Amino acid sequence: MKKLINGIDGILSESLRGFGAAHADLVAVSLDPKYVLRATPKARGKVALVSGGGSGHEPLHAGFVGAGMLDAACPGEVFTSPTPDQMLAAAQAADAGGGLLFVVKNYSGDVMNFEMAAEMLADAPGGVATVLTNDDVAVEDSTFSQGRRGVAGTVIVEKIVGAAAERGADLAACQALGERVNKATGSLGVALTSCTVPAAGRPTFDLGEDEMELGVGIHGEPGRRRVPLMPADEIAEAMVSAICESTGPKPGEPLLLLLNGMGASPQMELYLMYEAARRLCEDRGLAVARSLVGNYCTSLDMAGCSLTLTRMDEALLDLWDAPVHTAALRWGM
Amino acid sequence: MKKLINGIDGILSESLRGFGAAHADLVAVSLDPKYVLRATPKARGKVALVSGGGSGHEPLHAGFVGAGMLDAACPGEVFTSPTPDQMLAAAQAADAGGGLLFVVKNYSGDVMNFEMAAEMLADAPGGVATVLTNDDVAVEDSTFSQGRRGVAGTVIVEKIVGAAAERGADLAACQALGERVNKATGSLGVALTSCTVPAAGRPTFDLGEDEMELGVGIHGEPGRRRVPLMPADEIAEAMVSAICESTGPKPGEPLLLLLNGMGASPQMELYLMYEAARRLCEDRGLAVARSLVGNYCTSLDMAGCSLTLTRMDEALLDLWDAPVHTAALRWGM
Amino acid sequence: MAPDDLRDLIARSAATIAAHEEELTSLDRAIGDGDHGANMKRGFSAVAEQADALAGLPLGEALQKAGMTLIMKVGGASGPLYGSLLMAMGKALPDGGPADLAGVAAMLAAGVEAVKARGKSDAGAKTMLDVLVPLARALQSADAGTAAAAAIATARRTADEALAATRDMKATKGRASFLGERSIGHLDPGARSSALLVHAACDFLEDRS
Amino acid sequence: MAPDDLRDLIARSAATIAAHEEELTSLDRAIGDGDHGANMKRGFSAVAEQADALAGLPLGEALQKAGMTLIMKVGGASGPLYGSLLMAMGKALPDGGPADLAGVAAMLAAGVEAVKARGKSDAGAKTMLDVLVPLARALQSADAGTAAAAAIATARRTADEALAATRDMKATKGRASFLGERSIGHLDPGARSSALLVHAACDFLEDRS
Ligand SMILES: Nc1ncnc2c1ncn2[C@@H]1O[C@H](COP(=O)(O)OP(=O)(O)O)[C@@H](O)[C@H]1O
Ligand SMILES: Nc1ncnc2c1ncn2[C@@H]1O[C@H](COP(=O)(O)OP(=O)(O)O)[C@@H](O)[C@H]1O
Ligand SMILES: [Mg+2]
Ligand SMILES: [Mg+2]
Ligand SMILES: [Mg+2]
Ligand SMILES: [Mg+2]
Repeated sequence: MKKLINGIDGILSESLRGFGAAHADLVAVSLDPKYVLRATPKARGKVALVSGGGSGHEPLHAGFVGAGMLDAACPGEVFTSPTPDQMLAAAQAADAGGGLLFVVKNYSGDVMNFEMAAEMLADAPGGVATVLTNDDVAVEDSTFSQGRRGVAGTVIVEKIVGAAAERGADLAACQALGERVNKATGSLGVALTSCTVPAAGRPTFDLGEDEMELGVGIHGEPGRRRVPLMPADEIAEAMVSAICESTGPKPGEPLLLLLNGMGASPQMELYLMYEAARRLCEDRGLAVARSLVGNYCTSLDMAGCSLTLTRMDEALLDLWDAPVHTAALRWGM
Repeated sequence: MKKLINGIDGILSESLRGFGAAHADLVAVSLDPKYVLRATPKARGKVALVSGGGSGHEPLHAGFVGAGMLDAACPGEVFTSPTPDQMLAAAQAADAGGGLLFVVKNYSGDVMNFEMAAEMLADAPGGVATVLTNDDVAVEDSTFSQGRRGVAGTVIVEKIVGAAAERGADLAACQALGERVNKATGSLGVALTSCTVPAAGRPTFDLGEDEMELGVGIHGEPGRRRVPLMPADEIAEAMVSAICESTGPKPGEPLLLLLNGMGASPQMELYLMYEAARRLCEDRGLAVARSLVGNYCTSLDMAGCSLTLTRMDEALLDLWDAPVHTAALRWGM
Repeated sequence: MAPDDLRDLIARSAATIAAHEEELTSLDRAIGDGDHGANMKRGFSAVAEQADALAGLPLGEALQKAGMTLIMKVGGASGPLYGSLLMAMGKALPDGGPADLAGVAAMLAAGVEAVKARGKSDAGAKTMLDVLVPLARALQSADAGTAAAAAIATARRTADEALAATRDMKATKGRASFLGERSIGHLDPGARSSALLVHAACDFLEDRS
Repeated sequence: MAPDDLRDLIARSAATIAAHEEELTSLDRAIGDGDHGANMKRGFSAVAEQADALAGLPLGEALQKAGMTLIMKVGGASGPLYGSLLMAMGKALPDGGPADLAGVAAMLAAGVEAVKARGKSDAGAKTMLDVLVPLARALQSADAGTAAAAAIATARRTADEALAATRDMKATKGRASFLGERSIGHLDPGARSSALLVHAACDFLEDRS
């Protein structure tokens, strides 16, 4: 394993310290317990958004803390849900009196830890609500099981709900909006190489030189199937069709297209994949109204990418376009 | 070799098409000859900045085309200088009558091709001038040889000169400013893994599981020496000391610190390296006044990073802070 | 429980987790995300560091405090689950500790219910509950007069068999559920860590008696 | 030169480059950036595609046009350099082609000067000039009466020896110069492609005579 680190134990703290120093205008970083807070708190009475999850998916979530998006983020150990004490401290620091909204990716660990934090915060004056994201269409959706994973679509939920909260939407409205966006969103990922968790010291899975994992999770969880390496156009077709089958966008409906890098794939390849996916959407009569290309929800040093499509409408487009100023996403301010 | 591509030949065009579609508000893309142009031309009479180089370093240069930075960029084949016809077409399209400034990384190929383009443009009304960047302190500087390579410091030159051009500085002033910033800038890179050029199909160099290349170039050129894998703090120390030895920043002088990812290193590691470098600068009494952390001048899928330090002053800080709106760098607008 | 005994139990638990960190991680790499070993080690090291403070407490309080430590230090799925297990066991404990086998069984059953509630889960989903539920059932259905040695043997055998049975299950909860059919053929990492802890407790009881 | 002859020369040049693409790339991987094979192949394929058009032109014009094609299609260092070489050779060509060996030598010398000027370089820097300069010198110093076969043999031997000599040189120009001492011990890729082209031209001349 080759990584730019000093030792396994310090990775998260050292990296967070750097993040805080590099973005001191945007965030304040607490190291014990670990959380990242907006440097300038939002106006009193507004809903505060708190998210978090295992580290290794950067810029998710800390890179999205700032005006118009998250108020706080709790980074766990690499690929491990953060703990309730982090969430509690982050929520209390971010609370502006208008209620707290947790944005949680649907993994047992994250769900349970945020649930415990919500229980501990039960008497917060503005209330506590949670939006679970589960946009990964690689996994079968079922109420009898864990259901689908939350992946890159989480970025879209955080952006759109963050904009609504900034505009003063109340807790119930923010929660309902988050659920609506999540439902309108589908993602599918593909890995060309495995990630390597620092503490594990070796790749999470082995892929042959001519293989790829279709439907991979952002922790290197196996996906739908291991298949021979496919050309970019075929990968894009597999992604677009799986997502459309799941979320059923209608011709003419505006789409948000996020082509997300898993961490180690060059930008050239991401834009090439974006182009392939965009063309396939337009071939289906779907209108790509907004686009985002880059590393937004990564899996450490995994090579590969994911495609996310969100069915938008005028109101959602307006919230997407609303000003945002975070380390990883910035426009309009 | 595992890449998200259809075939070797189409990579550049397909990727550029995607880049153009994803950033249609910012750029217009020409595919024959290949260049990327600001969508909204700058005001008449101002200096137009044109850069370019081999592809595979994205977002450099196309990601920096837009208001406040480059007016056009010419992407060559992967790691191969673009050709004079591209530069000619890009320059003619970008020319606003105030002269043309080429920003060229110091590689024989780039230098010669831009030189030929400059010769062909000799009678452009506003004149043509060139700034060569050669910030890589890994290479010995000498007028009897090719001299040093241009690497990530090029981003800083393009940003600062782009701001000055936007404000109306004339061609001679822009050229002098570019040379001043280049001289005030030093960089050193380190590779943990080799990049793989698509057409070559295999890694450019072989590194043992416990080795790294100190002073690597952004094309996978070997560096100062191959050394055993070092902890992050030692890598940072090697970088900071090599750069300071070369550019000699004075205590108290404001520094711009760019911690640049080579392409495949996770953000966690980049922020950790940033933190280590920042601390070492401060230990030396140097003030880190501005910071940039991320993938800005990459080497395809290489794991590793580079550190760039620029000695700033009030005027340079002001130009650095000036509004910029490109695909890869945006603030103030 | 005497302070030294509790210290011993904690040390044995932490030691078995540390000794099997690699194994737990590699099981989790196969059908999860490869951190179960690190997670469990982080949690049980933290509990071990508190051993002196815990040893001074009544067993019920000590269990609750250890559970809270797991919750605050582990994260992931196993943190809240093992934390809830210990906290509920501690709460269910009658003053003065469990009087007999039935008391132990009741305490464990209370813990298992808490895990089910926290995990919105039950046996059959290829999780730690596939060790914990059969274990609690076996202890609860044991005759009142069962000798300690026999009860210990039952606990060990039940845990081993239950762990082995997770191999052929299809996961429907936790991270392994994302694999669907592909989760079949692997032991569940949480079931393995549960079995390890059962063995540690049995070893402790055996050596004490 | 007869149209068929020029077509033949172009085809031989393009074929030898294509056949050695891998080798050129791997030399460039060692002390450069691993694209010399691809660059040369791209350029010479483009020239080969124009073979019919070029064959219809007087040799001087054909050389200039081929040079311009290399400049516009190759990029990198080798594009402008080989492009300048051919353009200058074409310009230096007397009407009706070179009359004798001295004419060929003069034409080559003019090309070499253009490469030096474009590359701000000279022999000794471990580049293609370390083949081109000795070659031009050998042809220029040959007796006026040298037989074609002997001149061809001299050209081949000079190119081979000059290429081999680049191995022990330290690069001071081009990408390999960034390696300093570490550039020693490898053949220069551009010197290798120059030698290949010399051989192609010699084969052509030999078979024609
Ligand atoms: N909902 C659940 N109910 C019961 N046990 C669960 C549940 N989710 C996960 N587990 C258990 O947790 C184990 C994984 O723990 P761990 O790897 O530490 O956490 P994570 O899955 O968050 O990485 C699984 O092997 C399984 O036994
Ligand atoms: N300044 C120069 N003068 C003469 N030849 C040069 C010069 N720079 C590079 N070369 C030649 O070009 C060759 C490399 O060509 P190529 O790999 O196609 O371009 P690049 O170096 O831009 O990738 C070198 O091996 C060397 O022979
Ligand atoms: Mg985990
Ligand atoms: Mg090159
Ligand atoms: Mg796990
Ligand atoms: Mg080369």
